[in-house]
Amino acid sequence: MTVEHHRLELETFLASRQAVLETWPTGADVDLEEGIRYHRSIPPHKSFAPVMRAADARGVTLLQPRAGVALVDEHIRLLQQLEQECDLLPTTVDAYTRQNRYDQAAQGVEKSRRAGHSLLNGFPAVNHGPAACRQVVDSVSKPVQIRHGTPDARLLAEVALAAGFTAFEGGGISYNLPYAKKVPLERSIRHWQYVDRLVGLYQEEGVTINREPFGPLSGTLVPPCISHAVAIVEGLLALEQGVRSITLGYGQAGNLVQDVAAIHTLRELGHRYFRDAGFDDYELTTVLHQWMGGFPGNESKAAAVIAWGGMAAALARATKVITKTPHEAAGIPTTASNLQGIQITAQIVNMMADQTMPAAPVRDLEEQMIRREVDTIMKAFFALADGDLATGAIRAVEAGVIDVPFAPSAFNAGKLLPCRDDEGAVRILDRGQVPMDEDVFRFHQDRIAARARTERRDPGFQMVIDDVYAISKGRLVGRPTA
Amino acid sequence: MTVEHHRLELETFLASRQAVLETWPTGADVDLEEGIRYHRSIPPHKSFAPVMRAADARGVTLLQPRAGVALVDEHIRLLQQLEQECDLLPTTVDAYTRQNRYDQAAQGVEKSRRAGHSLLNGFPAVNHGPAACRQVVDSVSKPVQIRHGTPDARLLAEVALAAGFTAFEGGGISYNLPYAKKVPLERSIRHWQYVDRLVGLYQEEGVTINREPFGPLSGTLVPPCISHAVAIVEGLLALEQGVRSITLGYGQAGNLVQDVAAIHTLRELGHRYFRDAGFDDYELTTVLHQWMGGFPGNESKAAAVIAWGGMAAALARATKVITKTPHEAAGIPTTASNLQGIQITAQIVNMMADQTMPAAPVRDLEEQMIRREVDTIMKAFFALADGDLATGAIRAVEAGVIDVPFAPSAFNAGKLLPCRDDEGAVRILDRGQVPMDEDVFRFHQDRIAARARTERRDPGFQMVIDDVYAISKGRLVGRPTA
Amino acid sequence: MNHPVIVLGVIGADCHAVGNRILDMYFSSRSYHVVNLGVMVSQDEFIDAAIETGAQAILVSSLYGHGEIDCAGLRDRCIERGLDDIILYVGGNLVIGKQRFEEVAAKFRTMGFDRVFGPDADLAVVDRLLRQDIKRRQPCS
Amino acid sequence: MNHPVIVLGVIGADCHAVGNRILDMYFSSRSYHVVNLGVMVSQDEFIDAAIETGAQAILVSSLYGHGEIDCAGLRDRCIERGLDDIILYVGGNLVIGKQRFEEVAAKFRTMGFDRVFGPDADLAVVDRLLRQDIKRRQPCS
Ligand code: B12
Ligand code: B12
Repeated sequence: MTVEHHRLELETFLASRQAVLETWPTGADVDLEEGIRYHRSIPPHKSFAPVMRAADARGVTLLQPRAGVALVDEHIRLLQQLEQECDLLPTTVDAYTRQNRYDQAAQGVEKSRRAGHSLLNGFPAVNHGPAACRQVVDSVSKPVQIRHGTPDARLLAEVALAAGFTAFEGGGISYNLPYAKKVPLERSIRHWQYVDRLVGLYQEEGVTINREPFGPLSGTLVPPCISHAVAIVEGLLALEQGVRSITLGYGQAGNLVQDVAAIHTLRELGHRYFRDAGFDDYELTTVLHQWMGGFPGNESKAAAVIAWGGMAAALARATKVITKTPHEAAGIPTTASNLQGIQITAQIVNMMADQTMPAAPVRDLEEQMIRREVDTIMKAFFALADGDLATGAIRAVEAGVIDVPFAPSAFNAGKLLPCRDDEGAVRILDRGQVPMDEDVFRFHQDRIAARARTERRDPGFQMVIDDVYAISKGRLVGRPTA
Repeated sequence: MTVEHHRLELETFLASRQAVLETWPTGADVDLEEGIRYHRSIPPHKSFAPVMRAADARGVTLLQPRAGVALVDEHIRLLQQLEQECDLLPTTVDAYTRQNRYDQAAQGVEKSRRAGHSLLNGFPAVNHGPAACRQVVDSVSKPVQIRHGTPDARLLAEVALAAGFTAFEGGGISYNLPYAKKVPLERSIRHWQYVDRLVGLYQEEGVTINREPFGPLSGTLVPPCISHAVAIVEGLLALEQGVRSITLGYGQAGNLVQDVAAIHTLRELGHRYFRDAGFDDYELTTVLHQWMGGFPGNESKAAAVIAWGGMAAALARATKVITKTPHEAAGIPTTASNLQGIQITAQIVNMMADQTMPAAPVRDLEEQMIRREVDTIMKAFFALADGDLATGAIRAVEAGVIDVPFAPSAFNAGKLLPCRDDEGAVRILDRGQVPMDEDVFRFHQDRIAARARTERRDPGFQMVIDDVYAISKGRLVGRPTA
Repeated sequence: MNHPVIVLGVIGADCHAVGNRILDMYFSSRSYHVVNLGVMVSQDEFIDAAIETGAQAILVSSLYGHGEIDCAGLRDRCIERGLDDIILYVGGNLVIGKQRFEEVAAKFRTMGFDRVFGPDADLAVVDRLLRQDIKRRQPCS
Repeated sequence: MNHPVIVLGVIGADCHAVGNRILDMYFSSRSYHVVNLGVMVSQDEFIDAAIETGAQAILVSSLYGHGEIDCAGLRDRCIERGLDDIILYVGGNLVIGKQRFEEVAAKFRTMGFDRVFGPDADLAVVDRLLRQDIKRRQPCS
């Protein structure tokens, strides 16, 4: 299978389309033309792109929870309750659907029906098919996005977009490395070209679908330069296929200055690389995901973690923030718990709405470091791409130039080792094959060395493990216990 | 009644002492000598001053809730549960005792006994007397402070210190203006000289009692310069009477930069004025009170307000933080709710323990403004004092040089009008008789004018009202609703 | 009853001044004649002021939790002193702790208060009800 | 039983890799011989690996909430394939939503698991129990 970085020819696209639609019976119900007509009837306040654009212009941070249950009625009720308190709605897809195991999803639906409550960790959109999905979109009055984690999301995208969802999360790298074990990059990149091309088709018809590469990746000690590079590469791939509304994402790392610097540079670098690639007719917004790693089990402590993420989002002026819930450490949240997460976030985001992180030398330094790190990775990426960015993405992962910590994929290098410094910023302990300027790498090493001195131990893997557990045990930096 | 600023002669002190102890029967049980012996037996980890000193040296922020109920056993159980999660314990005294209405407190105890739960808003320490209070101190393993709001706290102090409490909150201004209606300053200042002299007596015997002027005052839009001036004046009065361990307080105002600047300058200016007055053998620490104004009723939103206050305390490196609870808007918290407040705060303070607010020009500006405001007020105070600081305090309040917004006291000028600026910092709309350099006042006016432009309305009292309600309605700045 | 006279105050040993200040401003702006006694007002001070000014209503605030103790007997004392059908409202954080509002309201109505409000009372609603209640008590004026 | 052989893996379509990585490291450091299958492991893959390596125990992880569905029948399948008394442990966020752990544990014990652990399992305790259980099953070794 070869992948090339150019807008898929309509014919090639249509040729593969039939096969995609045939992978599950509900594919037959996908009606592109009708979908486009339906999208044209969606008022702006129910469509992702215009709502994000308006928030961006006003400099406010919108709130979006995660939520998805097995059955359609139950899912609609859930969203109707959530939309009372949030700005943007999700439809989080279950993990069987994410792996294209529609038969197992069907079983899950069946068992859920019998049990009277959801036994799936999300909404099996493909199994329910376009008409049921349309019901979901029709039953609420805010924009709804499909959120998942699917290496091959072609059928899911077909169903969801035809149904009227106005935003679609994911990308060929960000929905592969953290979510799959044995899916070659060639395959996921190609399948995501398909998704982006489909979005481009809608765009050609005047229907803007918002696309959001998945920022947090493994949610575990991901250095900003890695997630930024993935976001930018996926943005470039999407733009090429005709996508025009892009939300770049980032998972809160924990050091406030680093998090603010990350959101700022994400926006800045996104624009720079997109414009340098010749694009200028797109919209770019940002999203900060509240803490994506392990949560404390105590709900009050979880509430503090949620407020902390809201604080980072507000100070950084992310266009939206994805909220967690006090149930995070335990399991899929109840509606009540989900609402609590939104309320905590709303209060902190609103209280901080008029404040910003002060301009300061340490912030400048942090931004400068991220810029240099990303530029170095992107330079290596362009070199590997040798003119074809899709190939570049595949080669960059293969070469470990893009390397996601703790990703389960066999195709991820897994050589990069991150850990926190003395102020809790995520630094790089072992750079593996990720290219970095020597002085930048020395900066990381120095910072980690300072922590090592504080803790009177050598830098090493035990620090990484301690950092993985830290937040769930009530701290940011995993200090050795006395 | 005349008040003079010098250490009360032992004879004068002892002469008035008998009358104080006779104001309620339990006064007869106060045994100063035995109390001193008991204090000498208290291990350092159960005494306020050394625990605060150690925290200060380590740069950590300790957690202290508020808590007090009518009956001794119930109060002990409450503290024993709280000490599992906090660092410092309170014993919050009921409002009848605060007004020396011991007969009404007695009724409250009686009714509480019959009802089987507390009908008082605090622990009536005087009514229970020294032996019962000793039981409280003996039943816990962390330092315990008396927290109240009592213009005449002489008997309360006698009882509490003899019982073994190692810290005592309050002061002649801070426990008068916000807590009384008709108590002349002469009286409260003199009565607090008594309290401080009593603490000084213990100090002479080698027993250090921590003293904490009440920082938040009315808890409602208090500009930092006002609460700083009160804290410094009360600190000077206390030092003169022999107090040696002082914790200066501040109630979170809401703008993070202003709050951090406030805690920093409070420490700095406290030291400067204390040293300039010739003191050098004292210990100074700081306390930030989480948001002291009206809370949102929704408990999740209240949790966010609590986390936000913990964030301010941690970024400012206050030596301790006084925690609120999710029940704040509703009523005296249950033990569970109180624990939640502590847990939320613990999580955020610990996550932020390794981070600081970056050094930044806006922070410098904020600190510089507070310094200049406080210096101007203190200059006027020293001029009015004409060599006698106690008289100076009385005259400064009389002249409106010290003017507490929203204070109920008939002796408070009530001319100063504060409101928020466009970033939520508390500024001065009308300075009343509070002395301010013209350029500093212009800075305040300019900032408020910027907000007025944003809101397309004139600065004025409606802004103040909107600001009073804002946090309870989910924002910091009380913007007009569209 | 163009300018109904109302007495405001915070009962007992309660020093919470902010809500009282706001109630004063609010009702004054709605053309009530407001007699504001401020904080720490005793039952007799309320009644004295009501008699002195011929007030139609007394609006008692209690925030600090001792409302149950402080307000007990106020209605009887009013009657004793000749204020047979003065309107009595009470509002604030009336009891100790977070309790169901319905129960709190019932308790204070039993104590003789005409209406009971929580801390989140909508003042526009209070204004409307108060005008109604005053009108009802003075049908022929 | 100086180096007991254990099979680790995350069952079903579950991609949560972090806990698995840590379990691997932990048990390896305690001188187990760890056969780690990583994430997204099917029942048969677990059994194949156990047979192949002569493992004494299979430690199944499930974090994503489909544990109930994915684990059903594993014990029978083990017996079917000749692993009559292999030790089966399961741990993680085993069901959908926040449920009482006792009930979850009971459910999985009924499904044939010897021990059931929550996400806050203390690994030192797991280590101790596992050694005990292995010893008990091989009394004569
Ligand atoms: C990080 C994370 C992710 C990352 C994972 C990255 C990666 N590839 O590893 C990403 C963002 C990709 C992700 C995705 C999803 N996640 Co997730 N995720 C988490 C999170 C926040 C932390 C997990 C973690 O790494 N913890 C740290 C490690 C060290 O702890 P651990 O995994 O719990 O493992 C320890 C213990 O469980 C125990 N243990 C585990 N197994 C076993 C076995 C035995 C025998 C023993 C003794 C002990 C034991 O020991 C381990 C080491 O200490 C948890 C919530 C939380 N815990 O706070 C949710 C959580 C596990 N995820 C959840 C879900 C549902 C999903 C998704 C389906 C998306 C969604 N609907 O929200 C997808 C999964 C898709 C798929 N195919 O699997 C749910 C599961 C819900 C439930 N059970 O009811 C959780 C609980 C969040 C929630 N409350 O909704 N997730
Ligand atoms: C600010 C504050 C203080 C300040 C007060 C400064 C001052 N002098 O005004 C300080 C720090 C000094 C203080 C002290 C104390 N406080 Co205080 N305080 C508050 C706080 C945080 C806000 C009050 C406020 O100003 N709100 C803003 C105004 C606009 O709202 P409001 O007061 O509720 O008034 C409105 C409504 O209630 C209503 N309303 C009021 N009265 C009436 C009457 C009628 C007829 C109607 C229709 C409506 C109505 O309309 C008003 C305007 O909108 C509240 C908790 C909260 N609400 O978040 C606690 C609170 C009121 N305090 C409380 C307590 C207990 C105390 C203390 C005893 C200390 C302690 N144990 O914690 C002392 C009191 C000592 C004394 N002698 O009274 C408790 C009362 C507990 C209870 N009822 O169970 C509260 C609820 C906090 C808590 N959860 O523990 N406090």
